[in-house]
Amino acid sequence: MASARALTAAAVALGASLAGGEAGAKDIKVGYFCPLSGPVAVYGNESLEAARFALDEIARSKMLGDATIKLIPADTAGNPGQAAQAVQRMIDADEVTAVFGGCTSPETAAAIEITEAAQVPLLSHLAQDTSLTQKGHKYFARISQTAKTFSANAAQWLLDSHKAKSVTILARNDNYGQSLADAFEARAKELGVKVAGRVAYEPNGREFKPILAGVAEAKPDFVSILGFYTDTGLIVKQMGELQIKIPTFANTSPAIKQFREIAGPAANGAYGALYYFAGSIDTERGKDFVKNWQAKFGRPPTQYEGMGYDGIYVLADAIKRANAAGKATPEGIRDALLATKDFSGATGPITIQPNGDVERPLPFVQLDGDALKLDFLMK
Amino acid sequence: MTTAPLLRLDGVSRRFGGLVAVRELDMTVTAGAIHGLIGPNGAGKSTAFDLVSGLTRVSAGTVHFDGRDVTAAPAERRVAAGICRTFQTPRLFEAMTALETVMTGCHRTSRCGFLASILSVRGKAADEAAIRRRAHDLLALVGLERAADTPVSQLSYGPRRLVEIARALATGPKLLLLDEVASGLNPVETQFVADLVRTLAADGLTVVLVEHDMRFILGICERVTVLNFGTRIADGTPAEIVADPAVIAAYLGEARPDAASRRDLRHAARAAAPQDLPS
Amino acid sequence: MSRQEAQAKPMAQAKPLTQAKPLVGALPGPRSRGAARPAGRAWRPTETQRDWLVFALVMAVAWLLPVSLGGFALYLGLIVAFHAIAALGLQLMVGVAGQLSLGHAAFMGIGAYATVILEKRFGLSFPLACLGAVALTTAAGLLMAQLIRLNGVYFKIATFGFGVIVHQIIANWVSLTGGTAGITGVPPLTIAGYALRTRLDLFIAEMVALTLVYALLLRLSHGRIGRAFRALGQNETAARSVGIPTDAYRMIAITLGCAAAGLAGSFMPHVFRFISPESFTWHESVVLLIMITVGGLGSLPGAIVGAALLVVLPEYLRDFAQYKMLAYGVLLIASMALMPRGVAGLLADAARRLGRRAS
Amino acid sequence: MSFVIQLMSGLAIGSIYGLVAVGFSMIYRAMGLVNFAQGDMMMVGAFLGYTVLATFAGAPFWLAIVGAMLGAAVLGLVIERLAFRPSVKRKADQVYLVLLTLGIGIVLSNGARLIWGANPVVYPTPLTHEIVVVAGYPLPAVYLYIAVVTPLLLAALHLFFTRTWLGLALRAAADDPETAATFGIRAGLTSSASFAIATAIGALAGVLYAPIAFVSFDMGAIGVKAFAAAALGTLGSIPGAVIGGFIIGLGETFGGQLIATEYQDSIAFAIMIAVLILRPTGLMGARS
Repeated sequence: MASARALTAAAVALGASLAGGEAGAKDIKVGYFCPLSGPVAVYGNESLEAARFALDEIARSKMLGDATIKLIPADTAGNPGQAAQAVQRMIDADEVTAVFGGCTSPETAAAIEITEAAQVPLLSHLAQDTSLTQKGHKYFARISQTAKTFSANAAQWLLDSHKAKSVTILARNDNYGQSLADAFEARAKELGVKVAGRVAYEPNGREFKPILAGVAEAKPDFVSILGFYTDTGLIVKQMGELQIKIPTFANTSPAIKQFREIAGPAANGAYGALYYFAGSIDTERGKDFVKNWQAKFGRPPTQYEGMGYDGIYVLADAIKRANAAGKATPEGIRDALLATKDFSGATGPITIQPNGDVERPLPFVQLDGDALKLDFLMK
Repeated sequence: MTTAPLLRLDGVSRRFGGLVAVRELDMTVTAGAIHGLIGPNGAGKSTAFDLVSGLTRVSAGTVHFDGRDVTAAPAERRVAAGICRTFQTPRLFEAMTALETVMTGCHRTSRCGFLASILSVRGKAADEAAIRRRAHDLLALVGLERAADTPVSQLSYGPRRLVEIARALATGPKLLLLDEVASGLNPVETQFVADLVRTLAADGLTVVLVEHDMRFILGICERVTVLNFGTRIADGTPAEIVADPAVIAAYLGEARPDAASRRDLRHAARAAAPQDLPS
Repeated sequence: MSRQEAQAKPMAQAKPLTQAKPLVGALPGPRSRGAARPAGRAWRPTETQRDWLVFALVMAVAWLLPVSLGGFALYLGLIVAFHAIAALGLQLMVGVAGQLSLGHAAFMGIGAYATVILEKRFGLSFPLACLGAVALTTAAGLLMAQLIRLNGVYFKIATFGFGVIVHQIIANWVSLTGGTAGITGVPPLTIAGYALRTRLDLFIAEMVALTLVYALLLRLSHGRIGRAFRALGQNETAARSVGIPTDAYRMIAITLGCAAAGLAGSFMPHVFRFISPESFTWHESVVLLIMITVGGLGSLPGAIVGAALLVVLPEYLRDFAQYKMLAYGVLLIASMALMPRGVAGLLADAARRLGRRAS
Repeated sequence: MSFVIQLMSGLAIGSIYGLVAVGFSMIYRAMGLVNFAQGDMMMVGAFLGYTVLATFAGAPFWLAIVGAMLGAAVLGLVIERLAFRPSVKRKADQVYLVLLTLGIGIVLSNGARLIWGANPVVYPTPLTHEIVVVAGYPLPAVYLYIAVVTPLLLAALHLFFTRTWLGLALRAAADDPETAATFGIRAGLTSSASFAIATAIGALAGVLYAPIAFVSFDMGAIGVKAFAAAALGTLGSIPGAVIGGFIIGLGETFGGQLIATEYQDSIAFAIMIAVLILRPTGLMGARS
């Protein structure tokens, strides 16, 4: 008897909570999914912080009039299955108008399967796998460059700025590293840069010297390390220990403090390319963002924070334009999103193409002591 | 009474690493007899039981049971042949009731296989009922019918030993190996066990007892084998044993037990069989 | 037969002994009082009947609750259902037969990938693909079961290694599995030409499988075979000493557990429409273990309750996502330290108390 | 050159696996327990060492070692008392205890993430980026510490287990708890002591490892391979743990280069499984 009553109570509670809380009439609900727990939680938590920072600004500036964006966060733990569950819930129970997030490509791929079916726009700020926009999805857009664009530009830069004739690729053995490496290798070959070797290393690897011994023997003009700052940092450190003096392209890592700490003195001179480099954006918008962020947090924003911040703004801008067109529906927002052109973001001008991919500048930087200096800005 | 040997060990040895737990043991157990196996701490008595029951493989020598060579047979095959044992510290299934524990002993004698267990309804029920009846009878035999539904984890030491004996009997053995069956029992319980063993033997079951309690052994056994440091030092009737100088020396020596050797031996045994951890 | 007859005699003769000196004087606990079974007491279900009663109750809730709530609850039902199938298999293997596996998610992975590849590459319909996937997982389970010749502790470590190896093969065999990018656009589950497009259709298919697996394992857990599994799980040496061929039973438990994981894996890509190696990591194996532990080690309905709890719980912990894994760890420790029989044990105790008050 | 680097590299990483494996083996020997939290105990130790170095600027490295070991020992006592004791008292069996250690590992790694953050930290000591050249091969300078401390640790453990009352008591209790109890060795004492010592050894490994790479809440993952090393060299055998560490370290390094680096983890476990199939109780186990 009691158990039956408890069961009914539980069912009612479940139903009530799934129906979602009270929402003001002018609330526009946007779901946010990213890893907030687990090994890659740092991306999700940093982006979330920045998204909330942006939302505060938007509310103060009355950018959307009386309406406010209500962000509904959910954790994916970096697991595609949990991402699917999280996004399905936003759509079914919270009835969000749009979904934002996706820090890793597999979790974004899982989310796309759901947002496409539900016809809800999904904007990712970090997912890079090229194939995400190659399947004819109608409701997906991103403000991060594809692995293909990013890597192909990197290969181009290698040839143009540094006249490299040969390169060795070391890539983290996961979706992130491998999709970057595929594009990099393909483009380098097209350009006639010799790929002296390509090695996939374990994401948890700690001892890279045997791999580096091979690099030292091949004597390429450049080493391209495509991975997270933890592993690129260790690789650069161990290159220093082995006295390998080949210039390195360390992906996005040089911007990250931890990379410099891990690699130590060997980090000096390492090159990188960034989604966002605070020093490369000389617009008022970009400077304001860095200044306001400094004021609140006492440190410059990281690239994930820059991307999270801009992602919300791009979405808010699309919602504003959809509102103006009298179509504040998921479909209307989708249309507006895909029509984003020369949006002046804190991280630079953003244009979204019809297939959902982004067009934006790519700054290449070099570490000079503890400071980053701009090496080349690829428009 | 028949004198045909039911169990015969010829030159059986067991080494754990560098330690020899049992050395070239010869031993013959007559069918229907109550046979004692005694010796000081670390003499290799329990190891000898492990070798006979097949829980440990012999390093050298042969074991014959009921006219067949069972040296290479695994434990479950030896149970099928009719050897069953209890342990120095009762090893029960702690989450089961006493009745269920005894029912596990009927595993070999019942026939309900995997397919039948899934598909057959009536056959399985009949099988279960038969097993249950038999287990009840055996519990009654050891005086525990009232404890049938008690979880064995709630039983005290004496009843736990008796449940283990009932479980062993459920396998339908010809040879029952009882490891220190009287240790930890009060005098009433000890007397009960002694009576039980005599009754079982009178009915044709052969019993081998490993025991510490000399009085218990000498009062119940027809023949006794004495081990010390893995080697047989005497074999004979209780009267012969108590008069044997080697036995007396071994037992006087026990006043200063060589604890280190025992510990080392058990340690080596554990390394060889880590699944037998205290849990 | 003849041996049983031979045994009957000594028993009959020995009986008088027991009347002479009953050893068990005052036994503690309610069980023994119940065992006295005074005349006129109401019908009490046997252990087996109770298990089937619970089966009916759990299955009724599992079928009806998601369907009646519909919407997202039904979607959660889809996720719970395949996890429950995997957890049931793991429960038999770990909770009942005591064969701890630390790589169970890998077997779900084999099932999931095999199903999708058979469907997409070879155009098989779901029943055939599922059959193939389960066969492959069973074979993989059988392969892992060969490791039982390692001693207990070593076997556990080896299962972990097995999981790592399977995960790496899935992630690195790019031409077959699509590598780390995973497989997108999984077609809807199709049975006999009928595509299960709606959630309800898929839920029914999964629940049929879950109900069958539960019933099958429940049948198997009763009687001689189930007793042998439990004996093995509680004390392997003692199980050997009563003539249970423990090696064979260990292998069967492991293989059955892995086969169930394969079946669960078969449904997973149809629920998510996407699979990637990230879903089959060591972390997921731990989550499966937490499911059966929180539900109650050794309890089949506990495995289902545990699966439901661990799928639904994050929905309530959304604001505390940062602390989720910490909460899982605490939950695992608490279940071990405070309620070793899990939620199933708590419910059983509650039901017993209730029953006693009612009678 | 390449061969020498592979060899040195394999030995270097192998020595780390071996150090963590010693903790595994020690707790197995003393309690018959497979402690899945050992890798995370190492992680906590590494963070404690970091806290020491970050709090007392310019503190010598040995102070980090001592501080981390003491802190970890206390943590081990707390874990034992809160999480472990109740289950041992209940005579829970192996499966429960192993799952319990899994839970402890999860709590430690996620607790550490909340305390020290999700981003990795690097020891603020010059040692982190110092290099020594051994036989023409440059090694992180901390390997000098490892080369000194590891033999000391092994000798100390050997003496502890063979010469001290507590060590003998631990062994006796693991071998035969009932007999040990009759000699007045309390089970609670032995399990507290085992946990404290094993956690301290884990912390030592963590502090020695930290300057080679970095410290992060998920670095306990390295414990998994250490675990393979301990199994390979027979659980409970302390020299076996070190030898197992070298075998796994060398095996995955050479195997990775020969076969494919992306299968490096698989190679480590395949080696372990292969050895265990040939020698079911590990290399140092008794022949059966």
